[in-house]
Amino acid sequence: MSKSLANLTVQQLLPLAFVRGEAVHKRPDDLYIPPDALEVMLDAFEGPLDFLLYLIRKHKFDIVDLPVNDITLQYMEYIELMQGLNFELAAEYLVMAAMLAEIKSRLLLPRHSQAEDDEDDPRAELIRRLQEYEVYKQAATELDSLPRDERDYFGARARLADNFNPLVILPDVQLTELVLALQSIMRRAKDFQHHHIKREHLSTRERMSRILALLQQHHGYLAFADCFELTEGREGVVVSFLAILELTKEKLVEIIQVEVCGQIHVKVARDNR
Amino acid sequence: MIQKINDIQLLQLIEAAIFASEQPLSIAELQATVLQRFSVSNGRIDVTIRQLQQDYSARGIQLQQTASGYRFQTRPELSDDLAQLWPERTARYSRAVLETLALIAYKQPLTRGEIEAVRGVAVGSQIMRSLLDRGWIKVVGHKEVPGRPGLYATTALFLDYFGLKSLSDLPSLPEFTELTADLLPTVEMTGELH
Amino acid sequence: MIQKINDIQLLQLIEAAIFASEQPLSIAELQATVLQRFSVSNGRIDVTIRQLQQDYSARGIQLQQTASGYRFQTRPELSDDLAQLWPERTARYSRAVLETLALIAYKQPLTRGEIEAVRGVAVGSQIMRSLLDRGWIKVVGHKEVPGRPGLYATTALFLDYFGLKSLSDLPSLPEFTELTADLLPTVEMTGELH
Repeated sequence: MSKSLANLTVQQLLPLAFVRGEAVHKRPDDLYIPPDALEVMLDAFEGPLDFLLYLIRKHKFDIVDLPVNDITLQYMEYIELMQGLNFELAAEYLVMAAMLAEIKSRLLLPRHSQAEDDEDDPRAELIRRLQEYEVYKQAATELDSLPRDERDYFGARARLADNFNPLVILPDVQLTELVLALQSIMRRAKDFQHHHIKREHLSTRERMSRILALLQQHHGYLAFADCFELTEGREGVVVSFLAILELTKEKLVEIIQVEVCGQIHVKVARDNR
Repeated sequence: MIQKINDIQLLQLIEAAIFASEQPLSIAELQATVLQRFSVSNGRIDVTIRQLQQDYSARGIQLQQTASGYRFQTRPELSDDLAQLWPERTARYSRAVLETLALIAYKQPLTRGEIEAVRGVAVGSQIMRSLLDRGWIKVVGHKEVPGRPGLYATTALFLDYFGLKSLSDLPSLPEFTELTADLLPTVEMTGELH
Repeated sequence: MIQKINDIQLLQLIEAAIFASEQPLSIAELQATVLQRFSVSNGRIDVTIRQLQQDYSARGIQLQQTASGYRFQTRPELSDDLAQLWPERTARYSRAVLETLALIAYKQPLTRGEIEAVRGVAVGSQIMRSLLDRGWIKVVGHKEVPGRPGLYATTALFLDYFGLKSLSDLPSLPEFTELTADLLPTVEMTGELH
């Protein structure tokens, strides 16, 4: 399991945190919450909106009518209680208290003119926020209850068979890369004093390889005539002949004739140095 | 080059591929990998997958379709007993994580500031970090406001994990539609409430 | 506390546990984890596992017994096709490999020592190895000098890969085309190198 998962998960809830969930609603309807429970309770809230929602639900206030007076009084009461406990109040809770006080003060102001009818109820924004928060709080609960990997089911995997070999994709090479590589060698080779450039038919080099491979197939010994493929015509015969000469010159093969006018053989060169 | 494959071989190959793959496999992925040297129509793969689903319908594991493809997973009824295989593993998430995730899932794309505005509380960096690390959310862009905050959205991995084929499979938010409708009369009612 | 479990449930639970576990599961581990709240004899587990082995005998995966327990694994015949799921791309060839290949192509047959003489640097065994493994070069003989070094040449596979009918189809080097259209340059070794 990844480290990040550990960050995401929470410890089992402490028994005191019964204020979350249904336990909260079963409590007597009086306002009093024991101070030691309050601290645990605050931990259980996801912020002042959550806390406010709790107060509203607890007292069965209609959120649409939002009795700001009652709620403000109660909210302030808790805040004082928390301060009395040296509870470090999050700024958000104090902002909420200030907002409630502000709404209350605006509601207390007498209304003068018809024009003010169009003005938003100061409670409207708070109600909107509370309702929106409650929607997503509920959505989070539903998300949590969805059947989920690693809790409600587990991935079913099978190993690969013992004879499994990974597919290795070998690098692609373009013909132009070969030419460029050779060009770069040639440029460098010019700098070598003891090399000189010579021209040669490439087909001769290829035929040299072919004759050597043919000799290898025949244990290094082949009749001279068998080195030629007559179907290739005159040009092919010439290329083969040049290749044999070049192989001889490079001391890679020997040409043997045991008796005059006898059979000529081509043989892979041995210790001729 | 293109070869034929009979129905039994096709079923075995698709079955083995889904079991061997770490991630769910889509039909397109099957075509591009294990089936690439065979000529198999998508319709024939569909039939094969339905056959597999039927073969496993009464077994301890099932073939499920998720957002990114098909995967085998254990029967939900067995989860309590199977959890004994990993006594140290916990699959609980904090409310802060779940609320943040729910907001991103339903309101995406949105910024951390927008999440905080709804929740009425700061969203810790470690919450965003761990959701990002888990691969459940990602930054899909930046909002053109000062600071250019990242816009978060959920990933296919999130859908896979919660067994959803798409975001539309998320439970609907019934109260939300009521809410916007209710708000107007509420605002209009203010006169009587004074 | 100890509960009964029927044969179907037992089979499903053992099946799901082996599939879900990262490691092979032994009968003792099954007893200690998923079966801990049930009263099941080892003999009954044995029977269940034999049943599972039979159930999977003709499928794309099989139930195998390993030293540390039971696990499901893919059918060996499917390995080649499954390999397509995780292709491993190797790094591009280095300049040294390309130069070596170019020299063998244009100057074959030649020895490693001759390649080194032209390139002016040592040619590592792994360079020759990678070209031999790729099937692009082969040893066509041995040069009769001390140590009898192998003579390298390109293969038919090399020609196929580059779409050439014969080596004479290799492009001529632009800077030497003015010398002759059809002839290609060759670097000849000095006497000391032979």
